[in-house]
Formats: sequence, structure tokens, C-alpha cells
Amino acid sequence: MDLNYTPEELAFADEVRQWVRAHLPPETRERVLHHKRLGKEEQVEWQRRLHARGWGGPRWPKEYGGPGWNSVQQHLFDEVLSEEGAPPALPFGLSMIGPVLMAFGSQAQKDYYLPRILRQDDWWCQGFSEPGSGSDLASLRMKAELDGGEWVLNGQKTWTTLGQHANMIFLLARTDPAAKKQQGISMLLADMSTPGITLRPIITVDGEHEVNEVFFDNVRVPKENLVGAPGMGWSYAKFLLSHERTNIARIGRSKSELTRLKRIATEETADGVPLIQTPGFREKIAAVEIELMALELTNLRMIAAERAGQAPGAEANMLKIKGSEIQQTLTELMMEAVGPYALPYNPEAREPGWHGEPIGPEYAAPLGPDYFNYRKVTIYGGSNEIQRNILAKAVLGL
Amino acid sequence: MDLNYTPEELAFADEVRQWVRAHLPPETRERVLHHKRLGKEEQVEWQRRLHARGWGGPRWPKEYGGPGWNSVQQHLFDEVLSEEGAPPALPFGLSMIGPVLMAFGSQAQKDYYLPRILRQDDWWCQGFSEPGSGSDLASLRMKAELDGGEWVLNGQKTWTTLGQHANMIFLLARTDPAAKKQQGISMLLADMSTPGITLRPIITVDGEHEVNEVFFDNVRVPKENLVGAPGMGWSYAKFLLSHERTNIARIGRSKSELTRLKRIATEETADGVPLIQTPGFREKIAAVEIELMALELTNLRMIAAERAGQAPGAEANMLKIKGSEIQQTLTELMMEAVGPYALPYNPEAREPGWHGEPIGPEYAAPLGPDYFNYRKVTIYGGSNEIQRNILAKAVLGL
Amino acid sequence: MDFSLSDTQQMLRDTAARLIRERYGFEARAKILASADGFSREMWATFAELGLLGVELPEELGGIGGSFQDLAIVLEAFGRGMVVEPFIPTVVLGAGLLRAAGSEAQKSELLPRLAEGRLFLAFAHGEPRSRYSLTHVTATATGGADGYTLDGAKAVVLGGDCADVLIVSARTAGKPDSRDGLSLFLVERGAPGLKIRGYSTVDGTRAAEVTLAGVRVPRSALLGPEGGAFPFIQQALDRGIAALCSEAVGNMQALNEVTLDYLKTRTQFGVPIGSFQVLQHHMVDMYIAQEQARSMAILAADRADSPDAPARTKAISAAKVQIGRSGRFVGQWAIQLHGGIGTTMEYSAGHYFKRLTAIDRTFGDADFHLSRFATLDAA
Amino acid sequence: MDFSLSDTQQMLRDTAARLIRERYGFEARAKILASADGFSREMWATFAELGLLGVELPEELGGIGGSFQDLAIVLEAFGRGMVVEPFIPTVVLGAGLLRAAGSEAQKSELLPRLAEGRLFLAFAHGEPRSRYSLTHVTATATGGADGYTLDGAKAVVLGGDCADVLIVSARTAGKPDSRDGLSLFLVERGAPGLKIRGYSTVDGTRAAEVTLAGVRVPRSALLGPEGGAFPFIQQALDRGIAALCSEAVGNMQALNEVTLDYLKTRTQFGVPIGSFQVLQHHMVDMYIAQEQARSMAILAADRADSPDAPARTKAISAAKVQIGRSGRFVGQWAIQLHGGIGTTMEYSAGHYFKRLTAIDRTFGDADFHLSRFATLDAA
Repeated sequence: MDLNYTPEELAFADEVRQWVRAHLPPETRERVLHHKRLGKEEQVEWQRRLHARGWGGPRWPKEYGGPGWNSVQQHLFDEVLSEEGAPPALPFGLSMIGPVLMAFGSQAQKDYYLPRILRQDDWWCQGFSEPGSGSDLASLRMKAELDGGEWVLNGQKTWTTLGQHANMIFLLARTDPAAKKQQGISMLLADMSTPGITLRPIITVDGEHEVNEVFFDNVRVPKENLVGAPGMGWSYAKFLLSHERTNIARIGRSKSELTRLKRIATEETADGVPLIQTPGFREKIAAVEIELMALELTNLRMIAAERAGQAPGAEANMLKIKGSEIQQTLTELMMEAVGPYALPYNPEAREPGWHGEPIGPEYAAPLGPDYFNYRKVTIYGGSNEIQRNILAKAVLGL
Repeated sequence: MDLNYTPEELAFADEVRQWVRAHLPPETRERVLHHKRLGKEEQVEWQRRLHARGWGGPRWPKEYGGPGWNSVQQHLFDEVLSEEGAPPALPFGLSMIGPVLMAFGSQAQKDYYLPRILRQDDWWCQGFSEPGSGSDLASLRMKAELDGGEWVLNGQKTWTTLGQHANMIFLLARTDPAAKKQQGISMLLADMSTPGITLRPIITVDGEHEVNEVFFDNVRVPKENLVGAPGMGWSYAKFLLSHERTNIARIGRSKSELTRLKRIATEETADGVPLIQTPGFREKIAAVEIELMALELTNLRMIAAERAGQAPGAEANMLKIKGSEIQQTLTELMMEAVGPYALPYNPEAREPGWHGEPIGPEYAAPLGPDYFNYRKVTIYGGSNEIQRNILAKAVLGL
Repeated sequence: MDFSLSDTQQMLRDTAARLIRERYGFEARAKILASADGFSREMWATFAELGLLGVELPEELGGIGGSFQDLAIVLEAFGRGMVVEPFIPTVVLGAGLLRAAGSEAQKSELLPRLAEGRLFLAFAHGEPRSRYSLTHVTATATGGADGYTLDGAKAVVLGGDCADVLIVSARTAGKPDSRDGLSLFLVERGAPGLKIRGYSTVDGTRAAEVTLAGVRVPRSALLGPEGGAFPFIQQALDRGIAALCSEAVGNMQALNEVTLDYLKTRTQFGVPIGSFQVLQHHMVDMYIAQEQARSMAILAADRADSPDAPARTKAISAAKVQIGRSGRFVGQWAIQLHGGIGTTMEYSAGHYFKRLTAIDRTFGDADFHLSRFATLDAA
Repeated sequence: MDFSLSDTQQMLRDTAARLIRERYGFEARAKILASADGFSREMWATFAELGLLGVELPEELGGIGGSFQDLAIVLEAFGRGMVVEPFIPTVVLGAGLLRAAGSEAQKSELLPRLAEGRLFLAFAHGEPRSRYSLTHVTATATGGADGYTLDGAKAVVLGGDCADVLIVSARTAGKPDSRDGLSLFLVERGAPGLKIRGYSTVDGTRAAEVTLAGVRVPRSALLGPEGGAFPFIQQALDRGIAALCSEAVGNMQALNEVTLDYLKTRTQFGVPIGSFQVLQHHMVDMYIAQEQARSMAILAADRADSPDAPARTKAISAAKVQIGRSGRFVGQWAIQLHGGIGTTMEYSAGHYFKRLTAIDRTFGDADFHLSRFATLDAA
């Protein structure tokens, strides 16, 4: 047993760190670390730089243009990028539809789409949830009927993250209305510019536009846009969701958020004493830091098991549960740290180009909204209640 | 709206207090407040003194020898007795079988048993739970068959509190094996000295003998020992359990335990500072004190509603949930307060007559065992999970 | 001991409840939020007409001579409606300070205007580095017999955006954290040297950053004794907290109702989600949290005007702790039980959650008051 | 990075697991508890035979030259069995102190006896008013070249009941809470003036109150440098904590298994109680608590012997916090999920719960270590 990284692993991390420091635009780094909004172009540009270095798909196998890293290298890469303030990788292409196409797509789909994902030529979005089906994906109602050489789509999707930037969507639709719930569902790809697709923003309580509803009104897509076999959409979706778990604990990000929290708690004072030295608040920071230390080690144990050839099972769901709880605690403590200055609502201050006078300390503006926004992390990707159901069944046999 | 007691109510409380101070033996008071064991005789003697004053059944109506108090007076009486260190009233006769006999017993049963309860001539115990039926009372298997003029009892009861002191037991048994679950259950009374009854102590993890198993092997009891009608035992039991809720929050007791906790936290020091002035521990005490303040007011609101003629419904179950959680927190904080001195196990120090040298501070001996013992309060009388099920259904309509 | 409502209280409850039900629904409120002022002057006039602004004022000043408990009834209804008009700044803090510390001349000049809905007040006390401290005041007032000059900065002044008159705390003496040497001044909007930077808060109310640079006020602008304002400040904020407690109870109860309704109507896996035991138990705990909060809000309203400052302050801190913890629990779980829909602007749950969060940040959060309570207790 | 077990570790794991399975079942343990000593000397001899007492000792002193991580493997198995023999006092604390601070003469005299199972040690450090402080030592050692006289009282000395030699901390200089001036002494059982009052602890192990009244020891009884014992004391207790962490993980895992089994077999309302969603989710959280604790126990074992005291101490405190919190959560919920049966002496769950509770009380509870971690962090 040895909890230290090997010299080779440390050298790898260092190589990544040096490269990121040389290639990440400082203003992008600044925005990421201070929770300002990122522009679409900025996000695309960063992915292209990574791709040019050969690191566009850190979890992709070599044959599809990935670097062929092992799980420890993948983990270190995530860690370093988080610490250095790189934009979080967009999961839709890289960790969602990409792996599905690798496993189940046609040769033509692989040849066409996979390189485009790495280059970020396409911005993908996801069309799984519907207004009536949140945790219960099998109840979805969107229809796809074959008409001549085309699928005709009718229905509605919701919670489509960053759909406003996307030019492509992968979705689940019911292709066989006679089949039972899970059966009869297929996975399809659609160009967002196809006539009949309209997008309606959902504004969340933090005032941000991050998610959307997508309406399909007699949308015609080519027959070839079916992924794999008809009726297999449900099992592809399960495959996809198990891949989405990668980096789901978001430990690297939480570590940099912990650093940010400590910085804020050093600036803020109560009765003249920095909060970070105040018993009570100091212990709250310590408590979440220890939870995070433990989760990091739990994650490393699973990564080691994965490298040793043991595919992580549903135990990995605990990373989602604990990881999301820690993220929420961090946003809550940051909001608490600024006291009354959590109240002003100043969305302009999050704009890339804004240089006005802040209300209160310059770091305060995102803290209230982020706290509200982060309630989502225990809801999306299968709520923590669903995660516990899965663990109870799959790991505990209940 | 007026949160203060009326002058009449305050005068009543004062009268009770003065009387208790004059009539409660100081050594009994001492033992109650310091969590030493109470002897059976001591308990009986106290009940007899109360009865001689006319206060033996504070919730009983006048016609059966109660004082005929309203709900506020009943509450004040409980409060004062708790604060003054009186032995907690034994519920088995006064709040369990007593009210059932008043409501459903024969005239002969009322005439014979009720005065004996007030005088503590009988020490009753309860025979509801069985090894296979904890929360699920309807699944009980004990049998009672009519044979000539007698019921013949066969089966086993468990968790019979203080059964070792009891001379009488009320119990549930299945009198009609053909009937469906809840039906076919009857309530019966038995003299504990009847041949065929044997008692086996259950020693709990704190090392104490408080509960028992009771075995029935062809135990013959007179036909007249049936309560009410055959097959109605289930509904009598529900009636009884709803009466047992009285004073279930144990607020008076928790208030005197809070005082005890503060006394201990004043004696104990960390780095020379009394714990009660140490941030962290001080806030933990404050948190439970505030919970208790809130619960006391919630309880008073329910008492006021009761006096206004609104029978408290399942909302009262929240008193059990919160009240038991507060009791557990208090025992836990007392154990924490003594640090390493929570470890020594010194049961002799709890004996009435013991005057040896304590291990560590003289108040330490009961603290570890009490913490273990008090895990029961979220289990017995319907676990807190069952209480939440009931609230969800009856109050929230879920 | 009596928890029943008086006739006046029942009348106030019915009046406020009807107003909220009929004119302050979710859509109506959204329109008010989107308006230029961020609140409705028309609604404020209606409050005046219905007598809600003068509940505590004596009849001769245009009020109905009620108690803080009467006011609490109105606040609970306002909590249900998430009323964004500056009721607490004007009626609870402003009028309360005037009644407690004002001269007859000050009261008779300002309070009738306030009761008629023609005066907004705000209490400009907190400062950029004061966090929740009551005594960390660095703003200064110099001068004396012929008036004062005020300098300093005031932070997150609730209702400061639209206030006609600000009640400003400043030091006429004493060190920055001393209780002694604090004084209060009435400062008219538009006074030279007074800068008000208004903004929305995260929960949709309005506040302002206020700076005073050589603001001249006459001697008559002094509110209460020079250097002796601390007890008035403390009581005003205790009243403000008690008001937040009642508002929070209305808020929590409405949020719990919305959530319970969602559990009963939203189906997943072919059944209402309220049939899942885990969600049921969370809902039960949210209901208990609400009832515990209600008990402490009743206590806070009972004590808000007590002259026994140590006992009052202790009860108020206890109530704020309970409200903060209950509100956090109810708010967070309401969103979790709703899932995605709870996080959207179009649905009421998220707005209740934001208001409960803001209440915990106002006049001291649960940790601050837990510590204050514990310190008072050990003393 | 490598979490796999070495060959030695696999061997130790299998050996200890077999021993617990075959000879330390619940009934066997109950018999040991009921015996006169409260532990089994025969079992101790078996530990010696199997080499478990000398895991960390060099081969020339009768050991196998292993690391603390190797020892942790044994401790986890002992946690599963709730072993009551004084393994931590003798092997972790006692032998650890001897190895770290002892002269060659002291080591070669005592350690081989210890490896052979013929020597029990105890570390008499805590005092009646020291709580969890490492430096609150008021016991004194006076004298010098021709020996020392020890006076003072030592509290809750784990394994003190049966120790052949006590390692006693006392002040040769310095104020009561100073790090400087602490010294360690080897004191033989039976030394005149030494009083040992042994007792059971709530979890069934043994401890003692120790008083020293003019106890004379020779100069050669000094263990380590006079006045410079603090680093040795700190490291010994860090090792003790790391040992408790590994033990607690074995304990939690066994308790979770017992509880899970109960959920699957106990029926109520016609179904296994493990079919109730609320109980399932609690069980999931208990499992997560166990795995988080395991991660931190691994960290603690990795750092236990690190010479970098600040980093070691911080990691050890973090681990103890996690163990304390996980243990409390798993223990309390295990009893709750069992219902009545979990509170009885006849069933294992309550015993695991008591041991986990005792572990949190030993060498600093979760609050103490949270504060220590936070202080180290802010520094």
C-alpha cells in the first residue's frame, strides 16, 4: 500500500500543469475562478487548444483520438485542470454521446461525429427528460415515426443544459408505441436547425439561463440518425448515464472552491477577527475539508480498483452523493461568509466585460446566486434519492 | 394571546411545589436527580403519598378519584414534579390499563382495580410486544383459549418493562385464530403469580435490568379477566397507546436534565476553561436549549387547543419525535462533557446505598450507561419512523 | 396562558389574508417585481387604506393602537404572499424607532404621514465591515448645538432605495465598537452629500448602499438622546427580527403547502411521488420544523416590545436561531422534493426558498444568534 | 498510488481473520468478558504465537519488522472481533514508545518479552483534569542523578489494570500546560507508593486510575530525554489514534453487516423491514459513512509513523474526526434499525455501538480533533 503518486505520475501532472499555465488564457482562468459567465467562443477555443495538444478526449481510447491514459492519469488531468481554473469540460459530446457512438454507433456515425466532438465542431445537447418524466425516464412520451426515409419527431424535452449554444441534440423517443415502457424507446440524433425545433429558455431562481425546453413539431431527421438498433434506446441511455459518472464527485473543483472559501473567510471579519480564525466558522470549514479529504481517498481507491481491472459498480454512486453534498456545503459556506452582502443581486458583475464598482466585496456577487444554483447538483443526473435507491439495491441487496 | 400563566395557574403550581418539597423524601429526590436506581418500595411510597393528597391520578376524572384538573393544571403538575426530582409516575396502571378499564371495563373491574391503581396496591406491567411483533402488533401470536370458566394462555411476551416488580399484567392475545389479523385479538388481565408464568430478565447494553421476557405455559385465568368484548383488543390497544402519549414529550424532565448538563459543563474544563464557556460546547448546549424552548411552546399550544375542546390528533406525535430526540441529545452531551470519564463502568455507584469513592467526578458514573439506555426512547412506544408514518398519513394526507 | 386571537387580530388576519389572496398572487407579484420601482406604490396605498401601516400607532396619530402581536399577524400573511414592499423598514424599524426615541414634534410630524402611506423610512445602521455587529459603527456625527455633520458609509440598507427619510446611526463619541456614543439622525432624501445606490436583493426586495459625505443636518434631526442610542438600536433590531420570524412562518407554511401539493399530484413510476416513504418522512420533518418555528415566532412577537432587554434579547436570539434553521431545512428540502421545477423562476417554491435564505442573512444569521444566546446564557 | 496489500499484509489479514472467526466469536468473547481478568491470557499467548504482538518489532527483538500499515491490518480484524485484550496499550502505545524513545538496554530488556506475550504495558498519561489535552501534566518527578520520586494521579489508563510496567509521564520542569519539561518513566507494577485501581470500561475493556505517592525509580527508568518527552507523547497518541481508526473500521463494517442482515431477515407487516425505503436509505448512508471512515483510516495508518509532526498530526486529527462522526452515525442508526433487540446484551449490535462510542471518547473526541485540525489549518 502506498498513498503517494509515483514519480512518473507526478511528472505527468507537472507536464499538464505547465502546459495549462502556458495555454489557458488568463482572462478565462480569472472568470472560471471567480464564477463569472463563460462565453461560448471561450469554451470552444479551450477545447480546440486541448485537442491540438492531443488531450481533447482525456478518457477516449487512442483509436478514436484519445491519449490512451490510465485511470490515474485521467484523474490527475481532471485535478490539475480544476486547480488551474480551466473551464470544466462539456460532458455532452465527450462523455455522453461520444462513448455511446463508440460502442453502438455505425461506422459512418463514428467517422463523422467523433472527430467533430474532439474539435468541438459540434456543440451537443441532451434530450432525455420530459415534463412528465424526471427520475422516471421510462415514462417518456416523445414520438418518432418512420415516414419514408425519415423519422418524424413530435414532443417536448426539458432541462436541456446549454441548448442555446448547441447545434446538435441526442434524444430518446418512443419508436414503437405498442411496446412496453422501457422497450420501444430509441436514441436519435438531430440537427438543432431542423425546421420544427424551437427552444424556450428556462430561467432559474438564480436569474441565469442555463437550461431550456425544446419543442419538436413534425421534425424530420434522416433515417441514418438512429443510433444502433431501434428499441435499444433505454439500454444505451443507461450505458451513457454510467459513463457520465466519470468525475462526478468533482473533487478537483471542490478543492479549488475550498481554497476560494478560505480566501473569502480570511478577508471577512466578525468583530475584527477574520472568520477563518473564528471558532464556529473555522470548524465548519474544517468539517467540509475533512469530508473532502475522505472523498478524495475514496475516489482514489475506486480509481485504483478500476486500474486493477475491477469495473466500479454502483459503489461509485456514493461519489455522486457525497460529492454533490460537499459542493452544496461549499457554496453555502461562501454565502454565509459574506453575511449581509449575500443579499445584493448584481448579475452585471458576472458579465465577462463588466468593470463597475462592486456592491460590497468584489467576490460577493456570485455567492447568493451560486448557492441557489447549486441546489441542482443533488437533483440532476439522478437525484440523490435515486442514487440511494440504486445503492440499496445493487450494493446492499435490499 | 398571552403566553404567561394566569395568577391562578401560578398559584396552583406553587401549591404543588410547596407540597412536593414538604413530602418528597430528600434521598429519593437525590437519587432521581442523580440518576441512581430507585427501589420498588420508594416508588410505591411516593405514589401513596400523592394519593393521600388526592393527586394520585392527575389525569383521572373526579368520579374515579382524580382531582378533575384541566390540561394546563395537568401540565403544570408534571412540570413541577419533574423539576423537583419526584420519581416519574409509572404509566402502566395510571395511564395505560386505568383509562382502558374506565372506558371499556366491567363495573366489577372498575370497582376493584381502579382504587388499587391509585393506591399502587397493584404494580401493573404490559404484555403487548412479542419477539416477532415489534412495530407490527397485529402480527402477534399469543393464544388464549376458553376452557370451562377459564382462559388458557400460551405464548411469549417481551420488552415487559419492570415486569420483575409487577404482580399484574394486561396483555393482548389471539382468542379467535380464524379471524383476520387485527380481529380476533382480545385484551386480558392476569395475576403474575399464576402458575405457568415465568419471567426472564433482559439485560440491556447499559448493564441494567429494566425489561423482561414473560413466558406463558398453559396459564389459566378467570373468564372475568377479559376486558370489554372479545375481539376488541386491537382497538383497546390503540386507545391505550393514544393515552400513553400524554406527557410523551417529557419536557419537564428534559428541563431538569438541561440544568444538570449545565452544572456538569460548569464543573468540567478544557484547557482550564469551563466547558460551558467554551465555544463549540456552549453552542451545542444552546442549540438543544432552543429546541426545547420551541417544543415547550409547541406543547403548550396543543394543551391550550385541548382545553379549548380540540382533541389533539396525530400532530401530537411530533411531541414524541422531537421530545425523544432532545432527550437523546441531552444524554449524549452529558456523556461528551465528561470526556474520558465517560469510559469507566461503575454500576455500584448507582446503587441506593453506595458510598464508595467515585471514579472521576461523582456525577460521571451514570452518563455512559444513560446514553446507551436512552437509545430506547426513539424506539419504544412506536419508533420515530412509525411516528413519521402516522404523521404523514394522518396529518399530511400522504 | 392563551393562544387564541383577539377580535382585532382576527380582523387583521382576515384583512391581510384576503388582500394577499386576491391581489398578491404569484403572477401579480411577478409584475410588481418587474416594475420600475421593484415594488407597488398602489399596493402601499392599499396597505394604508386598510390600516395595516398604523397597526401599532396610537389613534391620534392615525393608527389603531395595537400591539406588536397584532402586527405579527399581518406579517405572517405577508410572508405567505412574499410581499416586497418596504414594510419592515418603514413600519417595524422606522416607525418603531420614532415611537421609542422620537420627540413629540418628530412623531406628530412623521407618523401620521407614515400611517397614510406618504412616507417611506429606512434604518441605515449596518456598515460595510460590521457584519452583524450592533455596535460596529464608524460613521461619525460632529457638531452640536447648531447641527451635525455626518460622514460614513452604510451597507445593505433595507428599503434604503425609496426611503424619504433615513434614520442614520453615527458616532458622536466612543470607540468604533463601543455601546456608548451612538446617536440617531433623521436624514432627508436629497440632502447634499447623501448618496444612495439602490439595488434589488436576491429575494426581490430592495436595498441600498448609502454614503454620507459631509451631510449637514439641524439639531432637530437628532432622534433620541445624543450618545445614548444603543438601547433603541438594539430594540429596533429585536423588533425587526421578531417581524422576520412571523414573516418566515407564513413563508414556510405556504412553501410546505406547495410542496405537499406537489407530492400528491406529481407522478413518477406510475404513482404520486408522495407515496415514497423517504419523501414522506422529509415532508413530516419539514412540517415539524414549521411548527417549531411558529412556536418561537409567537414567543418573539410576545417579547418584541419588552423593556427587559436581556430577557428580550435572549428570546429573540433563540427565535432567530429556530427560524434560521427551520427555514433552511424547509427551503432546501422543498427544492429537493420538487426536483428541477423547484429551481425555476416560473414556480413559487424557489422564490420562497430565496426569501427564507435572505431572512437568515438579515439581522444576524442562525450561527450569530446561537452564539449570542449562548453567551447571554453563560453570563 | 497503490492500495493493494503486500504478501505480508495478506498473510496477517488471513491469520487475524481466521483467529477472530474461529476463536473470538460473540459467545467466546462473552466468556472472556465474564472471566476474572476481564480478558484472556491464553488468547494473548496465541497472539504471541501468531506473531501479532511483534508485527512492528525488528527480527532481532522477536518481531517481523513490519510497518504500522501491517499492524493496521491486524487492528481492523480485531475491531471486527471486538478484541478486549490490551493490544493498543501494550503493542501500539507501549512498544511504540519504547522503540521511539528507549535506550538499547531498555528495548532489549523489554521488547522481546513483549513479543513473547510475557509483558503488558500501559501508558499512564492523562490526568483527572486533563480531558484530552496532551500537555496538561501535573504529576511531578523530582530528583536526578540518583533516581526520581514520582507524585501525581493518572486517569483512565487503558490497560493499566494488568500492566506489568507503566510508562508514566511526569514533569521534571515547566508549567502545567507547557510542552517543555515533560519526561517519561518506566514504573514497575508493585513499586511502593504506586496504587492501581482497575475497572471495566463501558465497552468491556479494562482501565485503571493510577496514583503515585512518592514512588522511587532509578535513573535508568527514565525513558527518552529528560524534559523532552513531548514529541514522543504526541507521536504515541497519534499512533494510538491511527490504531483506533483501523479498529473502528473493522467494527463498523461488522456492525453494518449485522444490521444489513437484520434488515433482510426481520419481517414486520408481512415483509422484510429492509423493503422500507427509509430504512434502505439510512443503511446506504451507514455504508457510505463506513467507506469514508475506511479511507481516512488508511490515511492515518500511512501517516502514523511520519516524522513530519505537523502534517502527521493534521492527518491524524482529520481521521479521528471522520471516525468519530462515522462511528456515531453507524452506531446510533444500527441500534435504531434493530429496534429493541439492538439494545440488549445478548446481541452483538449494542456491543459494537458501545465500542464505537468509547473510541470517540478516547484520545480526543470528534469535536476536539475538529478544533485541532482547524487550528492547525489556520496556522
